[in-house]
Amino acid sequence: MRDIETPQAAPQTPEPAKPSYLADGHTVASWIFTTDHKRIAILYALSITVFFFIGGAAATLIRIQLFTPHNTFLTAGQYNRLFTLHGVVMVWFFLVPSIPTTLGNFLLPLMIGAKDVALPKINLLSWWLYLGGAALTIVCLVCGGVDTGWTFYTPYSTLYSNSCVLAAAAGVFVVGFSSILTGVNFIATTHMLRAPGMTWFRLPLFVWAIYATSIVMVLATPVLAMSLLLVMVERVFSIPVFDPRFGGDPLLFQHLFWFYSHPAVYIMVLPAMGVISEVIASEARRRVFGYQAMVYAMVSIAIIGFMVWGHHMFVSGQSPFASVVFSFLSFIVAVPSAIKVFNWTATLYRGQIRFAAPMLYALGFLGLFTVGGLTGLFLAVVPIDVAVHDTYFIVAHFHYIMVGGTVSAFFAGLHYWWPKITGRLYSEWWAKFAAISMFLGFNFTFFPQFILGYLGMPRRYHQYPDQFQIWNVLSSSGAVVLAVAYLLPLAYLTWSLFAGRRANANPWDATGLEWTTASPPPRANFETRPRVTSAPYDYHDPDVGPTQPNQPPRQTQAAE
Amino acid sequence: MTRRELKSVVLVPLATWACLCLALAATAAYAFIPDAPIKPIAALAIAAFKVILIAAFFMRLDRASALIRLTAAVGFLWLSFLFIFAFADYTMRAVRG
Amino acid sequence: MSQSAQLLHEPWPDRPRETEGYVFAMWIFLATEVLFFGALMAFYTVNRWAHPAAVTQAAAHTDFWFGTINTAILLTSSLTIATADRALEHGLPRLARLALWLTLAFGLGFLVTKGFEYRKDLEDHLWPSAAFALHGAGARPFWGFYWIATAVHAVHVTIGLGLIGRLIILSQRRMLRPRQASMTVTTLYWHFVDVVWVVLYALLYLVGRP
Amino acid sequence: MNAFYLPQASTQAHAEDRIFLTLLILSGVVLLLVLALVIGFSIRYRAGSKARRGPLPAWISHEVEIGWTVATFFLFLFLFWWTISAQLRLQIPPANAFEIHVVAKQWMWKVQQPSGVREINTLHAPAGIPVKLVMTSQDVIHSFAVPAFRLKQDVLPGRYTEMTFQATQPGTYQLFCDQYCGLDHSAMIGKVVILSAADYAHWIAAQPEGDSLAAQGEAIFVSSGCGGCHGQGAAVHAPPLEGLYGSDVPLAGGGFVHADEGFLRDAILQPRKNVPAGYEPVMPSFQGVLSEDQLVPLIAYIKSLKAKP
Ligand code: HEA
Ligand code: HEA
Ligand code: HEC
Ligand code: CUA
Ligand SMILES: [Cu+2]
Repeated sequence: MRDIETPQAAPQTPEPAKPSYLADGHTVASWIFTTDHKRIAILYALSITVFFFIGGAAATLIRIQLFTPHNTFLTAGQYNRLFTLHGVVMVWFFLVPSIPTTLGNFLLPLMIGAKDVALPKINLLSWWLYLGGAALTIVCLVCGGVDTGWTFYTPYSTLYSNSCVLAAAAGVFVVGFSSILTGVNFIATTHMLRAPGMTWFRLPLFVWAIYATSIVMVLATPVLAMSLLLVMVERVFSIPVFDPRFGGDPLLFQHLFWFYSHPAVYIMVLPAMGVISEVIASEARRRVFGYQAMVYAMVSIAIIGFMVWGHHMFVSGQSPFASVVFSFLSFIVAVPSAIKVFNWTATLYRGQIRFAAPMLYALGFLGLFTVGGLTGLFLAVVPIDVAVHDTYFIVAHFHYIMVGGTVSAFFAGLHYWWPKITGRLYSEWWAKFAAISMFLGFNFTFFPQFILGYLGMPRRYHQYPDQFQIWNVLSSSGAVVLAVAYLLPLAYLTWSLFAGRRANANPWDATGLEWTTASPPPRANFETRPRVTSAPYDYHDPDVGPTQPNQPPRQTQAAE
Repeated sequence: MTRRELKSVVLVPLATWACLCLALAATAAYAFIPDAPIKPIAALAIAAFKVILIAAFFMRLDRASALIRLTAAVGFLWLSFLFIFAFADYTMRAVRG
Repeated sequence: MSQSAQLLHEPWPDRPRETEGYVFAMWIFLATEVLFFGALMAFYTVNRWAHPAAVTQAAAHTDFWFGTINTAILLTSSLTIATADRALEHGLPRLARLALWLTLAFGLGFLVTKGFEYRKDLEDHLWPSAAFALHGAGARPFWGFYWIATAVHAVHVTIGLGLIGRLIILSQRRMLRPRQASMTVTTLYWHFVDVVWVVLYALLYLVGRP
Repeated sequence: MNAFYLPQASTQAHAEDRIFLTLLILSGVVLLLVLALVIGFSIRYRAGSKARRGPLPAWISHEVEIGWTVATFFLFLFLFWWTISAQLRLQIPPANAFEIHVVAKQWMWKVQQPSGVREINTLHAPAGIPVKLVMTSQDVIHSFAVPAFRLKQDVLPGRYTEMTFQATQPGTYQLFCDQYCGLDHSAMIGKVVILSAADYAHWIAAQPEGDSLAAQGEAIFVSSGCGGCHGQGAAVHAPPLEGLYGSDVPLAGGGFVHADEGFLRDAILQPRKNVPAGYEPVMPSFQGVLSEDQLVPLIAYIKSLKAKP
C-alpha cells in the first residue's frame, strides 16, 4: 500500500537499481490491496489457476463417469451438477479472465509505455469483484451445486431446477461486472496512456487484441447480467418473464444469453490471437506479415461477432429465416479468422525460426484453432447443425478452440513472458515436453468426440447407449494424458521461481517496450518515460530480411 | 457573475430544463387525447427528443470530443444489433417457408 | 504522501489528462449501462409485440400522476446537478454545493414518491404473483417488467445519491476543485439515470391512456 | 447401431451427408495446406538454415493479402449459398404430410397417432411419405432427435414446433432427447420404428380398438363445455368452428391471422390474444384446465370439422 511504497526521490534522477515490483512491499496487505497492475495480474493468475484446477477436477470426474456406458460412479444428479460446474467455472472463472486479466493486466501498460492502467483502483475492485463472484460460486457448490448447464436455459432454470441456481447466477452476475470494469479500464488505458510516439499502428498486436476484447466485454457482458438478473427474479419472486403460461417466451432468454455468449467466445479467443502474434514474430525473427490486416481482422471479429448469435438456435424454434441470416453472418465472421491463420503462416516464411517452448505452444494453437474453427464452419451450415446440434460434435468443436486454442495460447504467453514477470527462467526441456504432451493428449481426448458427435451421441448425458463406448474410452484415456500435461507446468514453473536461473531484461531478443525495462520490472515500470520511434516487430531491415540466426532486433523502439 | 458564467451556469441548463418540461407536458397531454394517431410512436419520439436534450446540453455532448461522442453512440448502435437481429426472428416466426 | 511519490505512481502525466480519462471511462461505462437496460427493454418490446392489447390494458393500471411527477422531479434534479457541475467549473463552489444539496433532495424525493407509488400498486394487487389483479397473457410480464425496471432504476438512483453525498462531503471539506473528475463523472451518471427514466416513463405510464 | 456407422434413413440424411462430406474434404484440404506450409516453413527456415531470405517486395504482401481475403470471402459466400439453398429446399413442408403428435415431458415422449393410438417412447411411422411431427412440451424444453435421420427439433412448452421427415428405409432407429431437460435427460430415449406403408396399416389395425384422435377430441369438446357456446343454438354469440382450420380469420383489431395449430392452441389457452372480428371477448381461458394431452385430440377434432356446404 501507499505508505509502504518506497519513498523515492524525484524521478528525474534515474537510479539504476530500483527494486522490482515484487520487492516493493512484502505484507499480505501490500498484495491484496495493491493498485499495481503487475501485482493485480499475479493475484488474478493465482485465482484463475485455482479455478482451472476446480474445473479440471470436474472434467476428470466427468471423464471417469463416461468411461463405461452405464457407469454408476456418479448419479445423474451429481453428473449434471458437475458438467454445469465445469462449464461455469471454466468459462467465467477461468477462460474469460485468463489472458486479459493476467497477461493483459501485466503487459498492457508495459507495452504502451505507461506507468499503470488508467484506473488502478478500479482494477483492484475488478479483482475483488472476481473474488466475490468466486465466493458465491463456492457457496453454490457447498449448497449442493447447480444443474442447469452453463447456459441456464429457461424454463428449466427458473421453474424446474431443484438446485442452487440463485447463487450460481449471482456469482456469474458479479464476475460479469468484474469483467466489465476490466474492459472499461483497458479501453481507457489504451486511448489515454500511450507513450509519446506510440501511434495506433505502432501498437503491438497483443495490445490491439486486448483492446478489441475489452470492447466486446463492455458491450456484451451487461446483456448477460440482465438475462441472469431476469432468471433470478423469475425464480425467486415468481414474476413471469420467460414463462410461456403467462405469455412469456423462453426463446427470449436464449436470444439474450447468446447475444452475450457468442461475443464471449471472441473474448476468449482474441487475446489468444494477440499472444500468438507476439510469440510467432519473436520466434520467427520476422515482422508480422500483414500487420494492418491483422488489426482490421481483430476489430471486425469484435464487431461482426455480435451479429451471429442465432447460430446457437438453429433448432430452437427460431424462425428459419432468421437462421438464414445468422448462418450467413457466421460465415462472414470466419473470414477475418482465416486471414489471421494465413498471416501467421506467412510470417514464418523466410524467418529464422527458433523452437523454444512458447513457439511449440503457439504452433499447437495454430493447428488446433484451425481444426476448431473449421468445424465451427460446419456448424454454421444449417443442415449440418440440425444433425449435430447438442451432440459431442459441439463439445469437440469448442474444446478445440477454447482448450486447444486459447489454453495453449495462454501457456505460450505464460512461458514467453514468464522471465519478464518473475525474473526467472524455467526448464526449457520440461516446458517443451509439456507442450508436446499437451498437444498429443488434447487430440487424443477430443478428436474422438467429433466422431461421437457425428454418430449422434448427445451431450450432457450421464449414461449412453453401448455403441458409443469405444470412442468414450479413447477420450477418457486421452484425458489422463492431458491432466498430467497440465500438472507439469504447475511443477516446473513453481520450481523455477525458487531455483530457476535469473533472466536478463530481454531473454528472447524481442522487440516491444516491455523488454526494455528490467525483469521483473520496477514498480513504476520504466525508469524514464519511453518514446517510440518506429513500427512494432522491427526484427530486421525490411529490405533485407532476417539474415542471421539470433540477430538482435534493431533498437529503434526503446527508451529514450 | 460574468455574462459568460451566467450563460453557462444558469441560462443554458435552465433553458434545457424548460424544454424538457415542455416536452413532458406535451407527451403527457398527447397520451390523453382519445384516439390520437401513432400514440406509441409519438411517446417514444418525444422520449428520444428528451434524451437528446439531456445528452447534448446536460451531459455536454454539444462540445465533447469526437471520441466521447462516438462512445456515447456506440452503446445505442450495439443495442440496435440486439433489437434488429432478435426481431429478425420474432417478426418472421409466423411466416411459413 | 509526497507530491513526487504521487507523480511516480499515478499513471497520469497531468490533471487535465486525468479528468479527460475519467470522463472517457465513465462514458464507456454508460455504454455498458445502455446495453444493460437495453436488454431489459428488449423483454418489454417482445412482450408488447406479442400481446399488444393485453399490454395496453395492463399499462392502464400504472399510476399516471406518480409517474409524471417523478419524471418532473428527476428532470429538475438533472437541472440542479448540471448547474453544480458548471458552477464548479467556473469556480463557484458555493453555488455548486447548494445545487448538490438540491439534487440530493430531489433524488430522495423521487425515491419517496416511488415508495408511495409502490404501496398503491401493492394495494391494487399489481404484484404479478398469485393474487394478481389482471388477466390475459402478457399482463403479468408487463407488470413484471414494471417492477424489475423500476427497482433496478431505483438502485441506480440510490448509487447516484451515494455519489452525490460523497461530493457534498468533499465540498464541505473544500476538497472539490474546479474541473474535478469526480464531479463531472457523477453528473454524467446522474443524467444517465434520468435518461433511463425518461424512456421508462414513455414505456410504462403513457401506454393505455384513454 | 454400431460404433462406426450411422445409417442414412431419411431423405434429409442423404442431403446432409452430401454437404458434410463436401465440407469435410474441403476443410481437410485447407487444413493440410496450412499444416504443410507451417511444417514446411518450419523446416526450411529454421534458425541458421541455408535457405535464402531475401527481401519481400512490398507489393507481394499486399497482393497476397488481398488475394486470400477475397478468395476466402467468395469461397464462404459460395458455401453459404450452396448449403442454404439445400436447406431451404428441405424445409418447405409438403402440403399433405402425415401428421403425428408428440408431447414431451420430463422424461418421456408421448406419441398420439392420428388413428388415436397412443405410444410412449416409441414412434411408429410409415416409410416413403412425408411425416410431420407436431410437438409440444408440458414442462421444460426438450429436443426430438433422430441421428439416423440427421434431424432434430427443440420441443417447447406453450408452443407447437414441427419437424418433417421422409424416411427411406424401414427399420428401428434411436430417438434421443438432445436438449438438457433435468435429472433424467439421458434416460429420455426411445425409438422410431419405420414400417412400410402396408406394415404400418397392419400395425395400426392390430392395436386395441380405440377411438380416433378426432373422436377422442369430440368427447373432450363435449365434456369441457365448448359446445355450450360454440354448439348449434347456443345462447352465447361465439364463432362457429367448422372450416376454421386453415382459413384466414379476420381479427377485431384489424388484420388477419392464419388459423393453424398454434392459433387454435392460443384461442383455447389465451383467448384474448386473437379475438375474431364481430365477437365479444368472453371466452374463458382453458389454461390449466386442459392438459397438453387433451389439447392434442381437441385440436385434432376442431381440425376435422369441415365447413358446412
Ligand atoms: C473461443 C471460443 C469459440 C470460438 C472462437 C468459436 C468460433 C466459431 N464458432 Fe463456436 N462455439 C463455442 C466456442 C467458440 N466458437 C462454444 C463454447 C460453443 C457451444 C456453446 C454451448 O452450446 O455450450 C460453440 C458453438 C458453436 C455453434 C453452435 C452449435 C450448436 O450448438 O448447434 C456454431 C454454429 O454455427 C459455432 C460456429 C462457430 C464459428 C463459425 C466460429 C468461427 O469464428 C471460426 C472461424 C475460424 C476458422 C474458420 C478457422 C480458420 C480459417 C481458415 C484456416 C480458413 C480457411 C478455411 C476455409 C477456406 C474453409 N460455434
Ligand atoms: C475454458 C473452457 C474449458 C476447458 C479448459 C475445458 C476442459 C476440459 N473439458 Fe470441458 N467444457 C467446457 C469448457 C471447458 N472445458 C464447457 C463450457 C462445457 C459445456 C458445459 C455444459 O454443457 O454446460 C464443457 C463440457 C465438457 C464435457 C461434456 C459434458 C457433457 O456434455 O456431458 C466434457 C466431456 O468430456 C468435457 C471435458 C473436458 C476435459 C477432459 C477438459 C480438460 O482439458 C481439462 C484438463 C485439466 C485437468 C484434468 C486439470 C488437472 C487437474 C487434476 C488432474 C486434478 C484432479 C483432481 C481430482 C480428480 C480430485 N468438458
Ligand atoms: C363462454 C362461452 C365459450 C366457451 C365455453 C368456449 N368458447 Fe370458444 N369462443 C367463445 C367466443 C365468444 C369466441 C370469440 C371471441 C373470443 O375469442 O373470446 C370464441 C373463440 C373460439 C375460437 C377461435 C375461433 C375463431 O374463429 O377465431 C376457438 C378455436 C374456440 N373458441 C374454441 C373453443 C374450445 C375448444 C372450447 C372448449 C374447450 C371453447 N371454445 C369454449 C366462447 C366460448
Ligand atoms: Cu428431455 Cu432432455
Ligand atoms: Cu457462437
